[in-house]
Amino acid sequence: MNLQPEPIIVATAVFIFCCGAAGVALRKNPIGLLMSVELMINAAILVLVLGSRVHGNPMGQTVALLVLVLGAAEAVVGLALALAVFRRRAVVDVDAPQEIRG
Amino acid sequence: MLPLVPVVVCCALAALTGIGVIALRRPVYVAVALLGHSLSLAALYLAMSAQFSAAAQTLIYSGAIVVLFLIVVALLPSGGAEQTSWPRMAAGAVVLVAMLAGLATAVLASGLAHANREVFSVEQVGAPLFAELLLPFELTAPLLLAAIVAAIALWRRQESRPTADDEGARP
Amino acid sequence: MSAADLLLWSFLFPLPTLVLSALGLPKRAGALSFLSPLAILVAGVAWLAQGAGSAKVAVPDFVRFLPDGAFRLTVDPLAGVMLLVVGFVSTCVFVYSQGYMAHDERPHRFFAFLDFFVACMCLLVVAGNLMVLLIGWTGVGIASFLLISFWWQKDGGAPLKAGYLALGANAIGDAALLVAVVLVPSGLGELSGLGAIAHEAPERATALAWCLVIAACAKSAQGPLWWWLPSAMAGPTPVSALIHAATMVAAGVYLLVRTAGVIVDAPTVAYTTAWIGVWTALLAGVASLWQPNFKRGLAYSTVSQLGWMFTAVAVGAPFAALFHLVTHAAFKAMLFLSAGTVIAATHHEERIDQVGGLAKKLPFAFGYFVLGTAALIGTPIVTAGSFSKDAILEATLASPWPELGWLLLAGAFLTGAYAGRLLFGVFLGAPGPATEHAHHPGKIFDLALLPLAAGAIALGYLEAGTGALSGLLHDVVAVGEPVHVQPTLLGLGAFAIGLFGVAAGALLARTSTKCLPLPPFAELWQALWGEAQAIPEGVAALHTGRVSRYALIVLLGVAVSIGVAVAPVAGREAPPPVETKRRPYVPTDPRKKKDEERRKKKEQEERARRQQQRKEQQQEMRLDATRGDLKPLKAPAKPAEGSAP
Amino acid sequence: MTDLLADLSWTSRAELILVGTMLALLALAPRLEKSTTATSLLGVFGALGAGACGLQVEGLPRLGMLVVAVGVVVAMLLLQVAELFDLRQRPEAAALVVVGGLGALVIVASRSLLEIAIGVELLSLSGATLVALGRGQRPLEAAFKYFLLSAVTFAMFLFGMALLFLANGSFGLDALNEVFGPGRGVALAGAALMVMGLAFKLALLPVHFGALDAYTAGPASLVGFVMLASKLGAAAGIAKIASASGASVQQLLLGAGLLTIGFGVVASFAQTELRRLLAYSAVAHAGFLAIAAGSPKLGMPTALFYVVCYGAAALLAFAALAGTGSAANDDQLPVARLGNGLGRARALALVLALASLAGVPPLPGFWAKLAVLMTAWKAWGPVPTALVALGGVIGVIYYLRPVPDLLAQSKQEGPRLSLGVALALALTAGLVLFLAFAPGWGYWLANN
Repeated sequence: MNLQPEPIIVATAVFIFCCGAAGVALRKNPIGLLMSVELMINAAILVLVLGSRVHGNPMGQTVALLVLVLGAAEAVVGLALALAVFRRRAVVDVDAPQEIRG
Repeated sequence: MLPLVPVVVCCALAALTGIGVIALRRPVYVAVALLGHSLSLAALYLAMSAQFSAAAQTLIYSGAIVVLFLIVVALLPSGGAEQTSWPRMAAGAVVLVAMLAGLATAVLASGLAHANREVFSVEQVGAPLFAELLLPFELTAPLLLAAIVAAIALWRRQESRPTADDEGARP
Repeated sequence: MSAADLLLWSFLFPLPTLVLSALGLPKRAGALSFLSPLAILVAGVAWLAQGAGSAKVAVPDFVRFLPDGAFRLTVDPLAGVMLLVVGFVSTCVFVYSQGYMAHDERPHRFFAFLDFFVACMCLLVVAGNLMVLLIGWTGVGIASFLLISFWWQKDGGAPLKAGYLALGANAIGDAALLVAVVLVPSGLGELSGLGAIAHEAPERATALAWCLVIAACAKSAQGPLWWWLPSAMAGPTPVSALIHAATMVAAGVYLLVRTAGVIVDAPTVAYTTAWIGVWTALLAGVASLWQPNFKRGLAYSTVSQLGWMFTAVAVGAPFAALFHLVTHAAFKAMLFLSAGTVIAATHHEERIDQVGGLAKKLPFAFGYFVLGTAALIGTPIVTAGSFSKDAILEATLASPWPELGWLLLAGAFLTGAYAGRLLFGVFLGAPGPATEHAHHPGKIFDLALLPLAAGAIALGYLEAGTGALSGLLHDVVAVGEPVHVQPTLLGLGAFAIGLFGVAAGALLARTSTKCLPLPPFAELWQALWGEAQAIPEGVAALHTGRVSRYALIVLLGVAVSIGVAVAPVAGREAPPPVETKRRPYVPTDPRKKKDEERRKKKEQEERARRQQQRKEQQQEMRLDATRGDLKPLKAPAKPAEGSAP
Repeated sequence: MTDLLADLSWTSRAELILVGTMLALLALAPRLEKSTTATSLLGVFGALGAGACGLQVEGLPRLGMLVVAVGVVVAMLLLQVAELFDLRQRPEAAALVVVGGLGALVIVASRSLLEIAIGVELLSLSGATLVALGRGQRPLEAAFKYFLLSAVTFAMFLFGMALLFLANGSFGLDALNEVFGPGRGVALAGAALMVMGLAFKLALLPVHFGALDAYTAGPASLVGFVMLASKLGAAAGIAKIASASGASVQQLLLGAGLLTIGFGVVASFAQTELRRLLAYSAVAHAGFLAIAAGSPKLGMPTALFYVVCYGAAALLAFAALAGTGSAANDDQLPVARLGNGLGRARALALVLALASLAGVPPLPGFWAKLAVLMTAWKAWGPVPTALVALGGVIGVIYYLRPVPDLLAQSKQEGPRLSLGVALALALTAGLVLFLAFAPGWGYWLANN
């Protein structure tokens, strides 16, 4: 079997993305949940860098940089919201606030 | 051709630390796992001779975002290890399997193009920022500003009347 | 400006009184409101006097995404006759409502709604294409909802529920009509030209016919969509008379008469519609016998009579249907309004076992009710109902499906039975508990019905003997056999059957309870309905408030959608990796790019201009050739053609 | 400098004006805290500037800019009665409104996937924060859930974008067409991921939950704008991606749209609070939008036309509700006994808005549904069209449920209308009526 590096990287990226998705489903702590989202974004960046290499196009790396910035911005607001919601709660569980339903 | 061995090693590391991010119980450990994950990705980028991305990943991710997470971990009363229930674990497993199935089908049904090895200098990577990506690049400025404003506004909302309207919070 | 042009805009006539009523302006509510239907009536009469001409108006490009997006209004003899009916009945009902709503808390709103209804009804009638028709169509449905649930807090919200039922049935009809709008291919937008669709787009003709029939069934409470009309009786009685007996429910028949060409061209649809009409006529007649509430009994009677009209249209006698629509509007409104007089006299008592023997206290109402009953069973010569009913019977018996006609004859017995039961149960026989303190509610209750009574007698002669109506309509509607004044054997037979029915109904009214026990399936239906109401709550309960649950659903949903998107290529062999050619990446300066775009654009324009020139040249040459110019084609012609590609 | 300006497209100028407005609002925030009027005026001027730029362009961005301008103006007018936790945060709220408008505009005018991504991020930042600034704990909870789910779906969008880049090496929307051949599973998966990521902003099933919370619990004066901006951006983005993708993505949108319509319609029947009713029916409307945007032909103009018609009515509904709730239970307006204390203008405005949302002809909601039906007929044939038609008209029942009540109580005195609310009501009601009697014009605007 002829192992090639590119498919391995794609597989890794897909796996990381799915790990992030699973983390979103199983995490209770809002911070852990946001970190899982970061995993998903990391997978996207990895694919971008790989695409840049595969296509011989530096734009992939450039966009990867911008995506990093997007991820950072999202983390900032997500953490601020998590802090605002959970700072006065004894239980830090994303399911704790459930006043809005039905 | 890419060097196979470093790529495989870095990929394995990234995947392992990724599992760590979702599997570890203590928030601090999770942050450390995320740090490791980010660093192994940076190493992978180096192996792929994408030096600029490696540097950016290290600086922005490991340097800034993970630290931010650590600070918030310290701020929140997380109460030690996270108690994950079995239904949630099952939910995570189901999502993992479903997503993997969907994406694997997609990947298996497509072939990858690949070009010759090429190393991009920082100049080459930066050039699109002033050409095709000029508009998105400039739009990141208001985006970051908006993020800052949002964070500050949320904080101010919190601070302005600390005792009022606490009906949803538990003591 | 001729009267026909005036009638085009008849839907605007009620607007002034609507605004006045909405503002609560004439101190006595509705004191002026009757003027707007009266104006429609007067305009209609003037239109008749001027020779019943046609008029059209179209605002092009009103809706651009429709093939025929024009706002079309048309007044032709059919619309004119319908407007006359609407104006006539509404005027009487408006006057009557003055008395009926005198003690209400919010009479102004009532009259505003009623004006809104008349406006929508007129728009429905003068609509020139399906789209405009749909505006009026939905409008009358909403007016009907507002008026049914006018006393929405009464009886624990029962009128509001009745309003929802009506809205639900209407919604199904509206959906069908919406699909019909989409189905009509371009160029056939005009309502009167819809019959041509069978030739232009035969593959859509049947679907269109189905849509029209479903819409008409919903509006006229036919077939499986009958359920809302009886419960609509929760509204004030004038509303029942105007909307749920004379005009709005007849809109379905009007639509079918208008588009009879489409229906008749689709034999399956026509056959099904005819059966729907007959069965509705029969079953509603039976159901009426069970009603403990005499208004609901009348409502079932309306459903049954509309079934007669449906049958007539489906067997290819739209004129008979229209004729029955006209006469039925007069006598059924009269029946309802005299029932309303009873209700007003007995302080809102609608149960048949609570009243009885009211003939002495309410002689006028009794007289009107007798006349209405006579018209309903088709008393020859005296009442209008006999002529129109006989016309339907004759047409059905002469159709390819005469068995329908025999069933209708059986229906005549049921008609007599329910009409007789109501007549004997309410006005004759032993007085009920509510009869004692019943008092005559006022003169206006008697006078407002006079024109309707005159109509119930005289409207038949519009056609019978004179042939005036068919003379008016022969361009628009397929007119069948002429109607004679002399009663035919068939008519006399039907009348005799009806009389037997009345006798049976009288017997039924003498039974101790005055109504039969409700069949058990009503309870089953209610139980099912209660179960159905749990479904929305169950669906809404998906919103649990737990964000992890949401995330799980989101992630699984996305996984499934990836699967759906990838499915077409799943399992295929991956193509071998492609070796891309190394293209050195050159960043493009946006400004340079813009220059390049400009240059390209310029080039393109240049090319287009050159082509245009070439075309013109060729055209000129061709013109030369067609003129019979014998000169040989100019030399550059051929190279130009050759170089074009 | 002048050269630079001359070279700038009108879209970019509008974006610049919005950014400038945001900067001005933030820079002057300490002073503006005391004068709501000045804040509103500044925002209104910025929006009008962007709208004026919009008149100069041809094509899609024009309609987008006009919609954004109207939305921002209405939000600014309602700022006076905004139910903010801390009333001194009005300048920040105004700035975030402008950011949301910018996001929608960026998506509408975008030519590459990255621009769509940035627009989506701008939208979710501003939307979540605007919801969070509301009074009480419920808005905060709603904003948290909204943002969490939005982050997840945004990560999906980014991954999808990366997959597409991996498949064809370009971020351009024009180049998207080339990669959707057989065997291009990665590209298809990427397109599906991106569409679902955007669908969150549209409130499409199964990614509708966050929007449901936000529309229910956010401050009424701002939620109308959040809803309009996100639906505009998402519909434009989805239409762009779907029209460039193959049939399978379009069928995915059709299926999701039909499911969403069914879900929204059924669940709306269970709602007894007006805000929840509006939120659930917003989900049903998302289904129509998805079907419009996913149609191979005419997808974009139909979707935009729908957004315009729906947005006008939704803005009107939320403008009528703005500032009416008490501090604790903003969204506890039961459908029955609803008119209490609304006053005549608000009650009548609500009736108009509900009727339009229900699709009562000739109000704009009806024209929008008709346009979707026409498009669905051309693209998908009879069965989906019939289902869409049925789903479209059943809504009449739950939308008109509160109407008798509203009409009955429209006589009662309500709280006095402030100037801003009166202007906002007049503007949006005028827009609804204009679209009712000139639907052709609105469609022309969406189509050219």
